[in-house]
Amino acid sequence: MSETKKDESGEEARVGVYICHCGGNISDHVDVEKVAEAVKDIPGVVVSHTDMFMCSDPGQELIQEDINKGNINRVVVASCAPSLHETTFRGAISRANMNPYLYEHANIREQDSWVHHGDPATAKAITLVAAAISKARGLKPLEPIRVDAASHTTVIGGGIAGLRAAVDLARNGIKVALVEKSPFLGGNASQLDRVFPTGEKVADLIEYLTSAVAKDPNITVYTCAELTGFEGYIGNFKVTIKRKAPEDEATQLMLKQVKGAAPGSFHPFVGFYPGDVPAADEEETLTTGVIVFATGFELYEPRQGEFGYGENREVITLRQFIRAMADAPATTETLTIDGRPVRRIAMIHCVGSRQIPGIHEADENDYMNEYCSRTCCTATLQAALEVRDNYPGTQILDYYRDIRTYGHNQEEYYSRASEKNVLFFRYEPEDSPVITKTTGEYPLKVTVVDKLTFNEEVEAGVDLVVLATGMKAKNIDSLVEMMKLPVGADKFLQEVHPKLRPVEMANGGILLAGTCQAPMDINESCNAAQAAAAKAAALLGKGFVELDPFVALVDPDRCEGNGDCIAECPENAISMTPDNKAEVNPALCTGCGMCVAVCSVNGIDVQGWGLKEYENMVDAIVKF
Amino acid sequence: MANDTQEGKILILATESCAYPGANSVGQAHSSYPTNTYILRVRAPVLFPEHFYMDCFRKGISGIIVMSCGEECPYEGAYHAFAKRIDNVFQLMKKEDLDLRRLRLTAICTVCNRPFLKEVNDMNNLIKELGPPILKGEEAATDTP
Amino acid sequence: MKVKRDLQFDAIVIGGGIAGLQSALDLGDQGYKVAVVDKDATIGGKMIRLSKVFPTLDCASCITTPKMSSAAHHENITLFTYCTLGALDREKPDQVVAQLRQEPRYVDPEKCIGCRKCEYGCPVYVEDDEQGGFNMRKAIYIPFSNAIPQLPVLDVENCSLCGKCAKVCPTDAIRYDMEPEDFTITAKTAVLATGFELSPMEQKPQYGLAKLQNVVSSMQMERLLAPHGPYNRVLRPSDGKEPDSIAYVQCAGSRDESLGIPYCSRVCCMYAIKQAMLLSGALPLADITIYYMDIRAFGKGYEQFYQNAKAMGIEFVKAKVAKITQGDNQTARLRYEDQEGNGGVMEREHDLVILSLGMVPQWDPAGICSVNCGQDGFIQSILPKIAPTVTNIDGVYTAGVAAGPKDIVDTITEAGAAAMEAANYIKGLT
Amino acid sequence: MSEEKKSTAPTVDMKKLRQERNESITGAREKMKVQNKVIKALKEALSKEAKTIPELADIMGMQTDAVLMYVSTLKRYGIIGEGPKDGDYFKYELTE
Repeated sequence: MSETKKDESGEEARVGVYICHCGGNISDHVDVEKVAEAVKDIPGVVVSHTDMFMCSDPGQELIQEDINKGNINRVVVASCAPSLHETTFRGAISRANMNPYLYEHANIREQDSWVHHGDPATAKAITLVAAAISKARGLKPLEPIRVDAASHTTVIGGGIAGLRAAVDLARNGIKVALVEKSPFLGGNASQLDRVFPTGEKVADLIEYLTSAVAKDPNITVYTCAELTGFEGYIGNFKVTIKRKAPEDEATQLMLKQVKGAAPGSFHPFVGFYPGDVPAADEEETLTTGVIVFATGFELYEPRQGEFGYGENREVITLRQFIRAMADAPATTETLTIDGRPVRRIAMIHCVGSRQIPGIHEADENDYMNEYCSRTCCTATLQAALEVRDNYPGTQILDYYRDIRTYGHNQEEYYSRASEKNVLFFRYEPEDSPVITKTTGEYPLKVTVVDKLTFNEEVEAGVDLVVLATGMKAKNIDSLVEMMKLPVGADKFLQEVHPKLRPVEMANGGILLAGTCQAPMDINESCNAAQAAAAKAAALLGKGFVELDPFVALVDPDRCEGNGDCIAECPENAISMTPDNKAEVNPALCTGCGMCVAVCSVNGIDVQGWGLKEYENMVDAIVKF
Repeated sequence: MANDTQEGKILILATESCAYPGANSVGQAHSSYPTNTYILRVRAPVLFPEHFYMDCFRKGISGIIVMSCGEECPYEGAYHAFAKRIDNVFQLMKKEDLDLRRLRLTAICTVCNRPFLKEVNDMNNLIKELGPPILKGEEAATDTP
Repeated sequence: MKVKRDLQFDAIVIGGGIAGLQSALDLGDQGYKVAVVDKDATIGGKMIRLSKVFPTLDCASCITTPKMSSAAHHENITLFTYCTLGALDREKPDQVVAQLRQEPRYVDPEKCIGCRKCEYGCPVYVEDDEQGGFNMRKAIYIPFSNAIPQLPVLDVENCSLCGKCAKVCPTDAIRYDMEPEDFTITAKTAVLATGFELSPMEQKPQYGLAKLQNVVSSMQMERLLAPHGPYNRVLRPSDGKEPDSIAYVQCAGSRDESLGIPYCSRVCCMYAIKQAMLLSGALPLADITIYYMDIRAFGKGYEQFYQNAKAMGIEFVKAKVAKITQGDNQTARLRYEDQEGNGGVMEREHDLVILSLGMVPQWDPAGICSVNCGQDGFIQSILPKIAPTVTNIDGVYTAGVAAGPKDIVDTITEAGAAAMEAANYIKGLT
Repeated sequence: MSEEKKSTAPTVDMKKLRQERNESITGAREKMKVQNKVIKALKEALSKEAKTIPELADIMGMQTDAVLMYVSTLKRYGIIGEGPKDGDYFKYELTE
């Protein structure tokens, strides 16, 4: 393809400018016609158009027509943020057989029409477009850098999402290193019993995946393992996996539970035990093409005293309750836990979720979980129904803010709970239920202002309080730091865009699967994992990956060979040629530009982001 | 257009991975801020040599805000090198009798709407108070407002 | 009689909405040849018809058009629009066969350049469903400005055969005698991404949709808010008044046993909040009230979006609306049971009332395809937790709302999952 | 251009088509007749000055919603434009 592209570098720049109305998003505040008129006489500009939607097919065709007619050899589109459509327009240009890098984007929506109004907004648009034109005029055609890609992925996390991704990638013929911190596979799901809305045993789901993992020679499982080293780039990451015997108490305890069991078996509330715990530390470095994050979530731990938690042994989390129910004697009139009859249970929703600044207490880092954890409503009702179905003598009081049984076949849990006489109380966060010790018939008392009965204060004695705790982003700070990953305000890993690229992180070749991104249930985690696997398969299927060519390039005519850039480069991407000129290895160069600033003769520059272009843009900003 | 230059222009160098999307996030929230702000998308501000900043002032830019990713900079060692460079620029500014507050270094993340607004408003108030930049020995060359 | 064409692909995707497009792109990017079939004259599905999308408030067009455009230009993807599916089933392990009919557009796709001269020339006006029925299009028309392909359709039911369009067409593309054309597509695997329709409200006459002028559906409201909307602003459809008071009735056609739709449609809370936010931007003085049962803001960033809406002054009233009748001065009168505050039955008048309609399956496979559906009519997965896109037919997958109500984010992700299953099915054949 | 055009157009038996589609053609013609009358009246009503929907409905003796339907349609095809706001309503005017 590349040889058919016209090389315009020798030609005089002829810039086509295209200004988008964005269906009023821009044109309601910026007089786009005036902008088109104002920039059309800037030297180098040969056409200046506006269109309702530049990103639409007719909009793109407008550019392509001008290219095909030979009118233009540089393109400037003024529209929304470049993160949305820069690649769209580069693609359009490319399809018209012009080099896609002879393109500059002016952001006149997010950074103009949405923040300014009236004439000043129009004036600013003119300046921004003028600056883009001045940069475009100096652009040179670039070719993407093609690097070999290893047909290998590293999946971090052996929970449901990690297992799902590993199985799909392996079936696709891609080798997988499945790296799990604990000695077990199955992750958080292992702590469940039955899953909504199918009522399947979670053990069956995990074993479905682990048996596929065990069978597939493409998958290597590393339990008790962590990623300790990371370098490289998409297609060619080098990761170091360190295996080490687990030391923490909780894991020791779990290992004790599986002691003597055959390897390759599932243990309720522990996980699937592949059966290999390293005696001594082991370390291995792998070349891997893509990394899939499936590090999962952490359950919110209520604060000491939050709804009486930690102060009363009768206050437990939903997870603890599910565990206790599994151990409880079946077929009794009343549920018995720890030998005590449980006549009445209060279930409280939104513990550690939907926290509101000013009402809830922030943690020591001034952080709170403002989001909904998505799964707890249905899980709570599922547990409530299980109690009502099996222990008719045990009453359930349910304290909620909104019941969010949103998922397929989940609404049924809500309607059945009402039929089964689960009593609902609706609370506002500022009037959350209060748990107090009593000496009466019941050990605890729940007091709440019930929104459903005209804000009446309702008191009830209970034997047990179950807190539906939410999901928290897991602390994976060391990985985030090592791999420089984007994290959202909610502390979960951040995708590029929830709709355009939902399972990709901004770091090329690093993908997202499951609850490391946001709260999800098992079905949603599996979907995300499979979507990530599809992306990985597309990236690695060709055997090579094309990278943006925005790397440093030496101008040998200017280079004086003093080596300043070599000393400065943090990636060791620059070396000296025998004839004493600096030379850049484009696969290693990250395009940071540290070398550019230290070169006294301007003999090295970042392609597409050159210093000279910035100077031209400043000139335009000053002038217009 | 022309009357805009009267109030002075602010150049913002915003990093591609943090501050630039941060500025977009301000846009998505439709929070307004002074119009005389021009944001250039940069991969890392470490690219710019000392003279770039001085040239900007010389050309008539009244204030520069470098909005970086701070410690979260995706490029190894770049933030440190950049901080050192800015120190050098401050030295040069001192020599030219330029108010050091005209150059501001700050970390803005992708969701830092409020800090972004505060930075641009502060700088705007400052350059209003200071007027256009006049470099030593160049007084004559500058237009009187 | 034309020779029946039989086309070969690796995968066939039924439905060119956002789910189908994402599946097609994820398969095409892996090197598989994909056919995308849509019954509509354009791809883009429901999403391209929306105004803006929650929780980012990106314009729907800005997110959908790039995917539409990259599918249209993809070297491995072929689009078949305005095609109805007569039959689809697996015949051999490596053969899914789809019987298709290309409906006539009465326009030669090879010649048409999409200039819309025919549309401007046509003398007949027809109520435009694409604009919520609030204004009229012509009898020959391109569905909407960013339709793909940019080809007009002649609405033969409303054509007077006056010949105007043929006369003004610069490329002689009008074919008044075009006939439907049957063809088959054989593929190794298929993805069913057939999407949804809005809940039917005929069975709920007490809500007055289509009877009371100022009671509109949420999709009609999307059009009123969209950049190319029927009025280019929000007006009361009865008389063009700028509304002062707007109300949303949640769970209209969801969580309603009386309609046979007991499930939650997942998106209505969020789209109502989104529309309310857009409205309060467009009409800063208007009062906006949302009557709801539970607010289900469960996705990433959704709860914060809801809290923002509350902070903006949008009023949330927990109530079940029983009845909507004609009020004074062309208002709609809501009768509802207040579930909070003082309780009891209350009445309030609003200039404009939006019914937040739910989702029902758009496609009934009965007699066309042996894929299993649940009681709710959505396509059923045989492994709903662990492989949600796998259906009862080998190598046939489902994605998006075809498999149950879903928002756009979850739809796009599921479409990727279906593509993975489909790709691995093909891999497994060799 | 037009010469060339005729030569490439395949011959269509319009007479036969008209017979086959008689019903829909008659319907469309009826519709057109009514539409043309309304559009004419609407243009006339707007010929002197801009008017709101209720004002137009008054003059034309039509329901306000039907008038709005026509006004917004003609606005779509560039024949009518939106004028200034008058109370809660916008005024509409002819563009030519």
